[in-house]
Amino acid sequence: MTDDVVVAGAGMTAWGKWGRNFVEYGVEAAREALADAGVEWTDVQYVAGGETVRNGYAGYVAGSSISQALGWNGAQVSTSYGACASGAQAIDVARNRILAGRCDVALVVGADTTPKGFLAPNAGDRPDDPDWLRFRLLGATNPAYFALMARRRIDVHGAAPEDFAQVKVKNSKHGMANPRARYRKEVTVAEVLDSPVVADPLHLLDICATSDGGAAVVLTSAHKARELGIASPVRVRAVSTVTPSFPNTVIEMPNFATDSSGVVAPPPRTFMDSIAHVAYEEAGIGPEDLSVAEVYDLATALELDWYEHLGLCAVGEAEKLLRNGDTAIGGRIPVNPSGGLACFGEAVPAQAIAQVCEVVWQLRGEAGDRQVEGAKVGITANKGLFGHGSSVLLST
Amino acid sequence: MTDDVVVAGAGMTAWGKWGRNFVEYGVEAAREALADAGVEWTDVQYVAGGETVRNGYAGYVAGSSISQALGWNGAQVSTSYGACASGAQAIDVARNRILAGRCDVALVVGADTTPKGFLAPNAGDRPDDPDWLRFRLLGATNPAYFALMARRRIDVHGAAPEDFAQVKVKNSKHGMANPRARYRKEVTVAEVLDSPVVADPLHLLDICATSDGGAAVVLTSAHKARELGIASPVRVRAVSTVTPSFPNTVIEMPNFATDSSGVVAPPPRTFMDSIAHVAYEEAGIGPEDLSVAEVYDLATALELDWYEHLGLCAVGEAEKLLRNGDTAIGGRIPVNPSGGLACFGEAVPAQAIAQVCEVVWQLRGEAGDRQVEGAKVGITANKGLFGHGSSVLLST
Amino acid sequence: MSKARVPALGAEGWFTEEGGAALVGSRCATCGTVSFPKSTFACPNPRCAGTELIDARLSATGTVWSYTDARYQPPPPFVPTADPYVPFALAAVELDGDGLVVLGQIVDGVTVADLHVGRRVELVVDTLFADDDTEHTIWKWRPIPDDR
Amino acid sequence: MSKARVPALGAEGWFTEEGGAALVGSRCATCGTVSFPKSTFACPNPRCAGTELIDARLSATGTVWSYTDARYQPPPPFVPTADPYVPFALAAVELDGDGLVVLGQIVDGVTVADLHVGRRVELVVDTLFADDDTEHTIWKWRPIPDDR
Ligand SMILES: [Zn+2]
Ligand SMILES: [Zn+2]
Repeated sequence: MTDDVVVAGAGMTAWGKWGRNFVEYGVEAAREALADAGVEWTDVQYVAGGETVRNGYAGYVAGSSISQALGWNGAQVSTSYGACASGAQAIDVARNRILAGRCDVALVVGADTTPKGFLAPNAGDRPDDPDWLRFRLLGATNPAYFALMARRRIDVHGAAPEDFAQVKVKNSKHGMANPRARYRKEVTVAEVLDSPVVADPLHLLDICATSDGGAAVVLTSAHKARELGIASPVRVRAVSTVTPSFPNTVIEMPNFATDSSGVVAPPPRTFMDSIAHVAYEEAGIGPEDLSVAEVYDLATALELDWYEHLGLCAVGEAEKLLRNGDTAIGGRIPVNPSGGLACFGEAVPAQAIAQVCEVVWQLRGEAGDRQVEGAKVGITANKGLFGHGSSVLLST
Repeated sequence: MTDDVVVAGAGMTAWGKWGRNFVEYGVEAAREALADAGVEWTDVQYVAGGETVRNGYAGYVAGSSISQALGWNGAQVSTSYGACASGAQAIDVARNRILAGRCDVALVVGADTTPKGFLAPNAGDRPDDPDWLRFRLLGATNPAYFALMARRRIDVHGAAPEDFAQVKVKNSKHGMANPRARYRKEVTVAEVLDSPVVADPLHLLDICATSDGGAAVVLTSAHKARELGIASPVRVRAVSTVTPSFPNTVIEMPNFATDSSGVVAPPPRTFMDSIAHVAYEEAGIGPEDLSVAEVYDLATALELDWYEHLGLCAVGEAEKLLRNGDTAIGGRIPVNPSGGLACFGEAVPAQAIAQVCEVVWQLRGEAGDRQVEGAKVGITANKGLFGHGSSVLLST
Repeated sequence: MSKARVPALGAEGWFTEEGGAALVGSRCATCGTVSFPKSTFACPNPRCAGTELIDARLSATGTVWSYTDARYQPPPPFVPTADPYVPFALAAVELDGDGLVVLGQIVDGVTVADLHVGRRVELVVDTLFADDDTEHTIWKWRPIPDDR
Repeated sequence: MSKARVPALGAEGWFTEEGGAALVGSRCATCGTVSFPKSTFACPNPRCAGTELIDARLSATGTVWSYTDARYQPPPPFVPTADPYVPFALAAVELDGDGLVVLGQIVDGVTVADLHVGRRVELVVDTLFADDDTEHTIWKWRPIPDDR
């Protein structure tokens, strides 16, 4: 193993809904990250792309498509897919390559153009495909799965729809200070509760939109960063792309059922708990060391789940943490200072990279009016379909 | 960097056209590779999947889908896509993780179920997608692109359709000794030339079919292989997943045009030449050291191109090499002792892994009646859409 | 003329009406692990190499683990049954004794207001949608009266 | 009534008939690199950060780099123009002076037997397929008589 891998540069488009080709967002983000690192594109030895499955063949090979648009430079390439974890997989792949000593400058990039409305499967009858089947046989959209978790918080932990709305209120406040956010407007609890219910108990304003956007980071060896004159780069301390352990007893999108715990007892840690745990173990860092977290608020209630899965509080205590203001900027452990998905909307293969960009800016002290004072350690966490979760742990 | 990465186990289904779920082929291949390595599935720390874009969402996340079918074991995961290079990308990703010291047992697996006839884009109008456009605007199928290269060999290098047919004759002979091959039947030059022309100058029997199949390898650190009691495992000496350098002056599927060399002169080495070159450079091994090669004979004529791109002979000399019998088993440098795509048909995300399986069996001396005597060094090479090429170099 | 009743495309063999409505999962002959939908070629228990998977009738009753509804019409391949669209409820139900949670629509006329985590429900086979000559059937959950 | 003639879906702005048939690519204002189809937001030269890309009329003549034909009807989204299907030829053509090779169908009536590497061809705008009220047009290559 060589020395540390660091984030030498970060870049990100503004998130929105413009319908441009996804490659364009990828190029814009990549160029910003390269400029930030002070690296020429022609000096990049490896490109790790996050795939988009909604943009034809070019999306399947996003690493290559974006490389071609930047101008073929003879780099080696990969494209990774893991639903919402795609960007973190790409970071992991590039980081390993640097740690292996097989390159010292890598570009990680993801970008998406998303349709309006619910994310839905591609056309055609595909009764072999669980993602097709859940729409056909159940009418179970993504928000339906989010809502099942939200309802558990209410019936089991005593949460109230007002708590969920408060997550949106907090994140919309954060996002007002983020020039890249798509929605930059203060939202009130009443506005959330007055918005139409999409999937009980979740309102339209509880659920994130789908957006267009691109994000990129330039990863280098610590040695290379010194050569580039980067004095104290943000270090990648751990990446987790862990899968569940059998039996996974919490229902996963797009499944019809959980595993059965009838024969094998559930593992000591749930899948969601294991995502950050694996990152903590790799880095020798614990939740008590965190300054800031970016987590996947696909729905407001899921942000509360993450507080517990990250170990920021005990199970059932998330609402208390939120009500105390602990997770707002200025609080004990600010969550989603970027404004989160609430203010961005989701651009699948870019989102996990965008989370890392935000943590990098926070740890560098470059987050402007949304700066978490003295941030030293930050974590990202996300979760997608089919047992994909990921987490990236960064520190100064 | 830790010590070498080795192939501790290899597994592969028989290739065919059964229409089973792709996951099933992946599980079968994985279990064979694990048994071959003497590794329990629950001891696998990392799964690198090769993606299939033709099997719904489960195919996009093949690493995860196959892990789930084997039973969630809490491994970390990735899924890679790079058209025909997908399997090699997955090998590269897993190898780097081991070299980085982040795991010592990884499973690499790819599997596909393919439709009948020409590979074609998914349904729906997608005028932004070059792969959609080439069908709509040109009617340019995959064989059309293969045929452009074949025609060059005839008009520029003096090849004859009989030479292409001889590639099929050679590979069909090789494949007769391969129990996993789909087609195990001797083919004559006359049969090839009498088969209908699909894309002039290529006949139906010049072009590979699409197949169902799965392939897997277990990669470990050399240290771990010793622990497992594997005395002299095959070593992975290099993996190349290189992209072109601008300007790429040979037309790539599915493009409409090449880059222009009007302003920037072409690079010293063509893209196709660079694929193996990068692997040779990494390993410090040259074409003169090779005992065996598995190359992508999507069409017979393309195997001849590969002889030159791998440096087995000078440009324009491939037909001579073939006519001399140098590339048949028993010759100087046998190519496609497995029978190649001619006998297997293509199962996209499995194919590059299957090539590695064959080289492993050859280097172990386990290839039975198709054994290349004394094989010590082997290379694989393949090429897919959008500037994806890959090569894996292995040695005893 | 009454319409043919067939399981909806993709759900063939997933449930039965013989001997009362029930889901049909699989049970591994080696380790006994149950799954739904059926595992068809490999046991989902990672420590079991079993490949003999036997059809297994699952418990037709259970307890609501969580629930929600679909206030807006889901996108295709969902097939709407009424125009304008009528919302339906969904529940994830912990089956009695099988150690797993199964998602399903709730029968018509029952809304989230009638549900709570812990509510007892039973399985029925019902119409998912109909076309000219066929009723496409699916399993649904129905609250058990007097067993809240 | 004559049908409207419009470029086929996806090929809008890819070619012109004004001043004679020609492909329209892009030229980078910074380094002069030409591309086809147009680069719209980034120059394909990796050492150039140019983003100003100007429409550029490409040479309408060139030399066959290679060629083939499609003896079987390609799958959708290809739209056949005759039933039964009639094969067509394809050529990759090195444009005069632009340093790039462009693929295109060969006009009807010309087969691979009429072609060879090095054959001189010129660009025409022709019908790709037609529907009730529209001819969908595309560029094609046509051998230049007396210039073999
Ligand atoms: Zn079992
Ligand atoms: Zn330029």
